Amino acid sequence: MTEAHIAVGEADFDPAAQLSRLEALGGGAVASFTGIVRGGDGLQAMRLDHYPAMTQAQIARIVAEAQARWPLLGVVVIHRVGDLTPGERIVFVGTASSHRAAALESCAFLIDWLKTSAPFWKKERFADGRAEWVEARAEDDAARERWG
Amino acid sequence: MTEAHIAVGEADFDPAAQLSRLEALGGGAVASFTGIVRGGDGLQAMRLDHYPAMTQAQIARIVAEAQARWPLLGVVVIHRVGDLTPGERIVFVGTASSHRAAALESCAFLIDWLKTSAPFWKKERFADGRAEWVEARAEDDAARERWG
Amino acid sequence: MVALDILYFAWVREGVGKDGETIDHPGAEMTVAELIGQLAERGGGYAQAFAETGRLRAALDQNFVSLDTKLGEARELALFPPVTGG
Amino acid sequence: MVALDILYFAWVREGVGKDGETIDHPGAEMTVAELIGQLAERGGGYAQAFAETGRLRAALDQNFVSLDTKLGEARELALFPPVTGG
Repeated sequence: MTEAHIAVGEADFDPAAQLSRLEALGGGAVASFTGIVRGGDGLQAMRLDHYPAMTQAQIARIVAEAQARWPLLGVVVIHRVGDLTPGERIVFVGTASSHRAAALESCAFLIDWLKTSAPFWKKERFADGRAEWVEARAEDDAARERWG
Repeated sequence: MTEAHIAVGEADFDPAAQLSRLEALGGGAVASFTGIVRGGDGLQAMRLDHYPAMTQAQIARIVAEAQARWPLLGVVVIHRVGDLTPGERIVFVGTASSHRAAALESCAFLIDWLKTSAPFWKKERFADGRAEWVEARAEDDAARERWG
Repeated sequence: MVALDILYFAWVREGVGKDGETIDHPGAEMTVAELIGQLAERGGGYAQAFAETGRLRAALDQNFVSLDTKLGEARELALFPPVTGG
Repeated sequence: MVALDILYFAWVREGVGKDGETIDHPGAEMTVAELIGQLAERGGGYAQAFAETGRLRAALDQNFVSLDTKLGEARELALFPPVTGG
């Protein structure tokens, strides 16, 4: 039985609380990935659009796939939407297992999947007034391909 | 320039504080692994022996290798020694980068290395009075081999 | 008459100028690409948003599909650019 | 006379019954394995701790080395089981 926590919303989250929850499951191995809005290039803000009815169902499906592939005790996936500024957290993936490799690999699998296959779209707004939708990157698709 | 924090000692640590430090570096990608003493099989306590003069130098060397292999903004390696009970944290590896894959891979690289090549030895004490040194596992060596 | 809800996201939404709309279902045999062609013929923002089908992705009833997929019995079609989450 | 510090860890330390000791350096040409053989000949805890060289690992001046490595100019030899950290 794997504990799974999935959240998609505008609210910020506390990675520490998520890690504590995963550590308490007794597996011995906890891996995490946190994505944060990067500044630079004059980026002032970012807006995350998503497809709500699809997002939740798709994340639940990929979490179930991770649970089938690796012996996991707990999975946490949090993805924010709405307006974000540099330094703010966007995404968190945390996994707990009795096996180090299972925790690490499933964490990488889930974040690669979120980057390439979850229905989120980023729009960046710059100091000079430009506002552009982020283009999908081939290297992200390559990262996903390795999971078959 | 990479920020590196290495600590080997008896004191517990706070993964949340380490994650905050890594998140603040502005890279956008933070990965972490936390190892916790597993209970079960009647395990009551564990003692971690190490070779102090060698441990610090070897960890510094492997952190430098990770910095050379991946574009990292920050690395944290913490390894506890002494007496530990189930549920207590043993080890923490955290990495920050501008690249998701760099953060995830370097984190896996460092924990695989700590498991196979850092001079630490675990002795487990059980409820029935047995006390046994943990045997090295072939799968750990295999995990390290993949980093070449 | 059966209806089909169409949803637009990201720059597709901005081009079309609305979040979505409901149309009469054009029939199970029509492909997503064919329907995109019909939408583009409306001109204006539609023509602009649907000019390059290579930049478009689609989901039918909340599952990703290729553009040559037939609409079938689907009740919800979403059109959007490649995703850029995480 | 040049000295060589020998350090023992984990069950090697428990077998030998001490953390370490200092001996007269046996010469640059002697290998780690040959020195282990000499220690084993002392009998008792030494014989037990050094019975199976396949289970032993070594470091010279804080660098891992194979057992067929010559002592050379090293000043510190550590003998221990395969590591089990993390």
